[in-house]
Amino acid sequence: MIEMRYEAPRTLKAALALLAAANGRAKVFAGGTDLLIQMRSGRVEPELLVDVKGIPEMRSIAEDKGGFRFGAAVTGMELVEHEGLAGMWPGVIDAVKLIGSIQVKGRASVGGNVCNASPAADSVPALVAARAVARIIGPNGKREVPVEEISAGPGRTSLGHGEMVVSFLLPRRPKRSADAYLRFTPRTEMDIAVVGAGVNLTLNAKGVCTRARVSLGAVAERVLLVPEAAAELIGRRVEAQALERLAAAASAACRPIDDKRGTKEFRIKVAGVMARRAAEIAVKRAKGEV
Amino acid sequence: MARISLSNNLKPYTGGETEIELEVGNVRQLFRALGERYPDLAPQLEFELAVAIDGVIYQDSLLAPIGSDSEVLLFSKIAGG
Amino acid sequence: MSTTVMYEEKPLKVVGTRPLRPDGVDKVTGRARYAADYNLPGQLIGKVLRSPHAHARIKSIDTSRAEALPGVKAVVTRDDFPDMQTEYAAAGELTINFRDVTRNMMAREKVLYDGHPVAAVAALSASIARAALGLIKVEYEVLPHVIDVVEAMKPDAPLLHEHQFTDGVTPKPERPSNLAKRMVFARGSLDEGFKQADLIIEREFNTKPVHQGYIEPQACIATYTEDGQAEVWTGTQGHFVFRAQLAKVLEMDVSKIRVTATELGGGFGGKNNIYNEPLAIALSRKSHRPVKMVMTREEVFRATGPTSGANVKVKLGCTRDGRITAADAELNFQAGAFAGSSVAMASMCAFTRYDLENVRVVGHDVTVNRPKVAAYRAPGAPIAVFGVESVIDEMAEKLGIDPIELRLRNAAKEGTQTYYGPKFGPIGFIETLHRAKAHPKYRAPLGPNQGRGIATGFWFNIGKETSSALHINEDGTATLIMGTVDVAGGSRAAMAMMVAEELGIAYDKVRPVIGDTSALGFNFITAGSRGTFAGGMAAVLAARDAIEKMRRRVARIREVPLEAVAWKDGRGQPAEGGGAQFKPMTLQEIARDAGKTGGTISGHSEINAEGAGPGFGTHIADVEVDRQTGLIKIVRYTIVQDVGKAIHPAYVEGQFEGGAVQGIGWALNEEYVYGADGVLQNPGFLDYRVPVASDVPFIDSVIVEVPNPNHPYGVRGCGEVPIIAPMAAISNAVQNAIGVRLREQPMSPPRVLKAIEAAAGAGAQV
Amino acid sequence: MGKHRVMATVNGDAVEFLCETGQTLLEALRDELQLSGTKEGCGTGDCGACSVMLDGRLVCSCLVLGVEAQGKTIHTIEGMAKGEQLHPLQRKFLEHAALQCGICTPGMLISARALLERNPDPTEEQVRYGLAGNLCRCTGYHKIVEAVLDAAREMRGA
Repeated sequence: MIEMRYEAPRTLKAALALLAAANGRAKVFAGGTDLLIQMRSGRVEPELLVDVKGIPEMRSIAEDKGGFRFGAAVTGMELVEHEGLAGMWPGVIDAVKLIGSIQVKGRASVGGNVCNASPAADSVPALVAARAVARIIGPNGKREVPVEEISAGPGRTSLGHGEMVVSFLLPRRPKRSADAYLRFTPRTEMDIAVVGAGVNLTLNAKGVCTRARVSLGAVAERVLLVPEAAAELIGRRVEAQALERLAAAASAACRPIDDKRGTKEFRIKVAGVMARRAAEIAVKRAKGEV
Repeated sequence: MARISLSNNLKPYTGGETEIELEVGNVRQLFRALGERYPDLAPQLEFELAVAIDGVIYQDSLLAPIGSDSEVLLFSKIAGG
Repeated sequence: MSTTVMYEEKPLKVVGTRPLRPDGVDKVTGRARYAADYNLPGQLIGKVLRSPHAHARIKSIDTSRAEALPGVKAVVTRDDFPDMQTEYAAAGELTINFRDVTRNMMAREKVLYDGHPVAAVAALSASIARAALGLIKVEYEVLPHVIDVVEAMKPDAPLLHEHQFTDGVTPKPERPSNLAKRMVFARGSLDEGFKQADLIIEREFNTKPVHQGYIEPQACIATYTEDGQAEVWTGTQGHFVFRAQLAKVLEMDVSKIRVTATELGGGFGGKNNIYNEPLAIALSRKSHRPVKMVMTREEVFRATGPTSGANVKVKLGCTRDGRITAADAELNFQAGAFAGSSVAMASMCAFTRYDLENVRVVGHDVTVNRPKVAAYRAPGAPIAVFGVESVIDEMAEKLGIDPIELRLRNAAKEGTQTYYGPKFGPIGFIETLHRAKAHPKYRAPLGPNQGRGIATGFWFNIGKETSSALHINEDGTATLIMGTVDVAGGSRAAMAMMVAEELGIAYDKVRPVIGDTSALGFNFITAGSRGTFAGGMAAVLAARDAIEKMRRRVARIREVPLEAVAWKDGRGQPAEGGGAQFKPMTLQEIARDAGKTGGTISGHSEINAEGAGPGFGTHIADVEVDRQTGLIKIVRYTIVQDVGKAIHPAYVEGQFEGGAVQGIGWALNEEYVYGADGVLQNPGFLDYRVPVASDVPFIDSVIVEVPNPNHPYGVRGCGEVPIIAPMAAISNAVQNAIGVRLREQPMSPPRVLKAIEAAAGAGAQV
Repeated sequence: MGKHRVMATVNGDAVEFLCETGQTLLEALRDELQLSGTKEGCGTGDCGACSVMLDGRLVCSCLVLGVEAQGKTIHTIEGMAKGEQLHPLQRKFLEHAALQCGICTPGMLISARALLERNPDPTEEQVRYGLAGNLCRCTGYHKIVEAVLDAAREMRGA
């Protein structure tokens, strides 16, 4: 048996050095709510755990360019409790609230949720709809990547060897903008999304939608950004007809599988329902009605 | 002679008989007599069958007395989780 | 001696009140000791290697590399256990066959399900034991498998047991099959009954296996010493039955095995069977050290429990005015890898709530490549009742009769002849129906997409072997030694309350303790809702035995005839008309001097309790259905149940509430999901969805008390009935809400949405 | 490399234990510190039986490594009562019959206390969602929710 090592670096530089030296046999360890389960079941057997929770850049939430930047290892509960973030990006917070129980959110990070690359990860559709950008560092320096480009399929990311996500930027937004995330699960809590939908939109003074992004989770091998669905909202009032078309476009974009959590047909249908309901919430928020 | 009824589900083990008369003094004697008469039923008697003697149910009472004019019913034992 | 003790109505001081449970403080402070909390000096950790295949022949097992791993102290396989011949014994729900028990705890010729144990290792640490499992080489010849009960009954289905010939059919079959047993329960003439019917409805239902879902995984610790003695601490519903089974499969004397039932973290029927215990003893015997084994949650799902999945066909006929004239059902139950499901009991209670002339129930017990089923709270009844109560609801709807009224027109009562055997004594079914009908929740207004459903349940309840001892301590307190495990419901409190009532002392002066197997004579498992009924009867008789001894002592001390001494209010005092006057002696006084007046006083009882009282319940479920996603929300839930007598009403309510929510989970989302490879896909609490707190509403409980004449306080037993009706009540409520009948369990959103669309497509009113 | 030596504060006491990297905080509490009041129901964070407070945060101790406890403050069920004085939640759980088998009870109490610290006056729905990470198979949650609401009332002095 090879003994697993544990390191808790205090700086990004030290963390990168550890990752580089481990030659791909290290795992970045933040909340651990997925990683520990994978280790327990023997699905992953890292030789080194690099605990990044002691690195300040990865644990802070701060205003940045009129938006918010938060560290990849910030816990779900810290995000949920941050008033500024919840005020500006309520849909992202909707999604973070759904990452497991309060206990799990006490540990789980958005960085982990994104890098675990599950198509059903709750925070990802909301981040994608929000145009969130991940800051990645690695042996070759720093790069900024839209969140939708991180997953490369179930359990796989586009990160290179020795790279890791440091933080996410949620950009500043125009007036009358709001987002929402909804998911469908059989239970009210403690469940994995059978379908998730994120909607982020901006209305003009007349209530016409000027900008929109729609994303879907758990309906393909990774989270989908669905511009066809957003197109049904842009230039229109977000009312019955537009919502119907949004729902149809969302359903049409799905390419799900049958699995233990849901059938193909069910996911396709409910994706439309969730997208429509999320859009309704986003509109109410944008109008300041909730 | 006590009148013995066997519930319908026991038919496959008794060649279809469900009503007989036997001279027995208690449940153990009843089981012995039934086991001799119906060899296919024998393996079930002690563990799978309950008796009702004059309306009182006994699940595990080999010594419960059976009177000469008793009405006795045999049926499947019950339990639970 | 079989025992019944008649009910007497009398003024009560303790029974019927709500004192705190004696195990409570330990449980809220973390002190309570469950099996996994026990440790012994020098202990090893045991782990089990399990089959990755649903069905395979074991060609060879090579443990040499595992044995060579440093830190590994013992490895056991099938070769370490004697083979057993067919021999039956009673164990909880079902009769078990030791030939199967020994094969289920450790595979012999074949593995029969994903998770079937193949070898076990004891090592210095869990991580070494796990590593050793990976070094055991098992060569399998993978065989075709069968998971579904209907598939398994087909003549060309993959065969699990080459020596299994269907029991209960004539002539005896010539070929082996997966149909282990066929049974027919019948009364009257179905042909006649259907001839009299104005309305006949025939429907088919399918259910998936569900797990008992106790939160504490199975755990045990065992030590075997060089003189051939074994001691075991384990989480069990019946330590005496475990001892008996261990003695059999290990070919040991019963006297050489001592089993302690630790605090139990839930069972619900699932902890009636030995799994790791014989392996732990065998590993200890081989390693000469204590061995502790704790299952993972994944092991619990793959290899213990669950209950049967089933295919159920129901056909009912009734007259225009709602009188049922004929009732026919076929129940096809998965037994799992070995014969012996709860289909017999399900057959016997399918229609038993009703007074029927013409009935037939055909039951089939079918082996499939899944874990051997275990009892689960009223084993089998919820499955049969789902079908029957759905069809009765459909009848009420078609006839335009109120669903409770229809049931009242057919309800069983005292004197009703059951189709499985006896006539009913005094029962409270009709009372539950009346109380439900009068309940405000039966008339509460319903919103859009909301509906209300009714269903009823019946369970036999049982008595059986029970022993108890009551020690009168020198300070006038009493210690009650019980042999029936308190499976969580609070039976320790209930026993102490009955004993306090008998002795005439305060509840907190009686300390109830579960004795180990050396402390008492044999006790059957706590199952069949027998804990408070049979355990209570034994405790009361032990108290009466102690009282009798105290009366004798008073008579000798006061030098009066025994008849002159009466026991009242905790003291021996002059009997009315007893002819002698003397200074009464309190229990404390008797106890203080007992040593010097003839020795300490203890009461005993060793009985086989007969006379269990059947229990009936009526449930009202209100649901709301999201038509676009198929999600069912439980809005309100009410249980009305006859318990005979609630010794501790709060703990009776606890049984109602817990049973109802288990039933709600069963109805809505719980199921075993297998892949095409026969491997279980959801062996964890994330994807096996038991209800969480936010999934359910408060449960309204109405306790009905129609005393059981065969218990000193009128107890019937109450734990199992509450789980029977929810599936049917919820399905009936969905029909009432949106006009769609669900006949597949679980009623999970994908199934519900599909049913809604199918109904819309068929032009039904949606 | 051998085992990690970890120093932490548990229920107010400075403690020290050794653990392998792969060992969880739950295993460290139960096997190294003999604090077996914290229970394992699933090992995957899905049942909440192992709930503890870690530096003021409610967590599943089965999803925390023992080595991470270095320098941290942990509160478990064993520290909930103050001497003879049960915490109001513990008392209300007893009075309301809010426990049966008791295996979920320690985690449930830890979660309930965390809930009331965040929200001293929760609605029924907030209690239900606040405890959704803690499975109970015996009680149907009815009496647990009642007990938490009643304890909240008492703790507010209402």
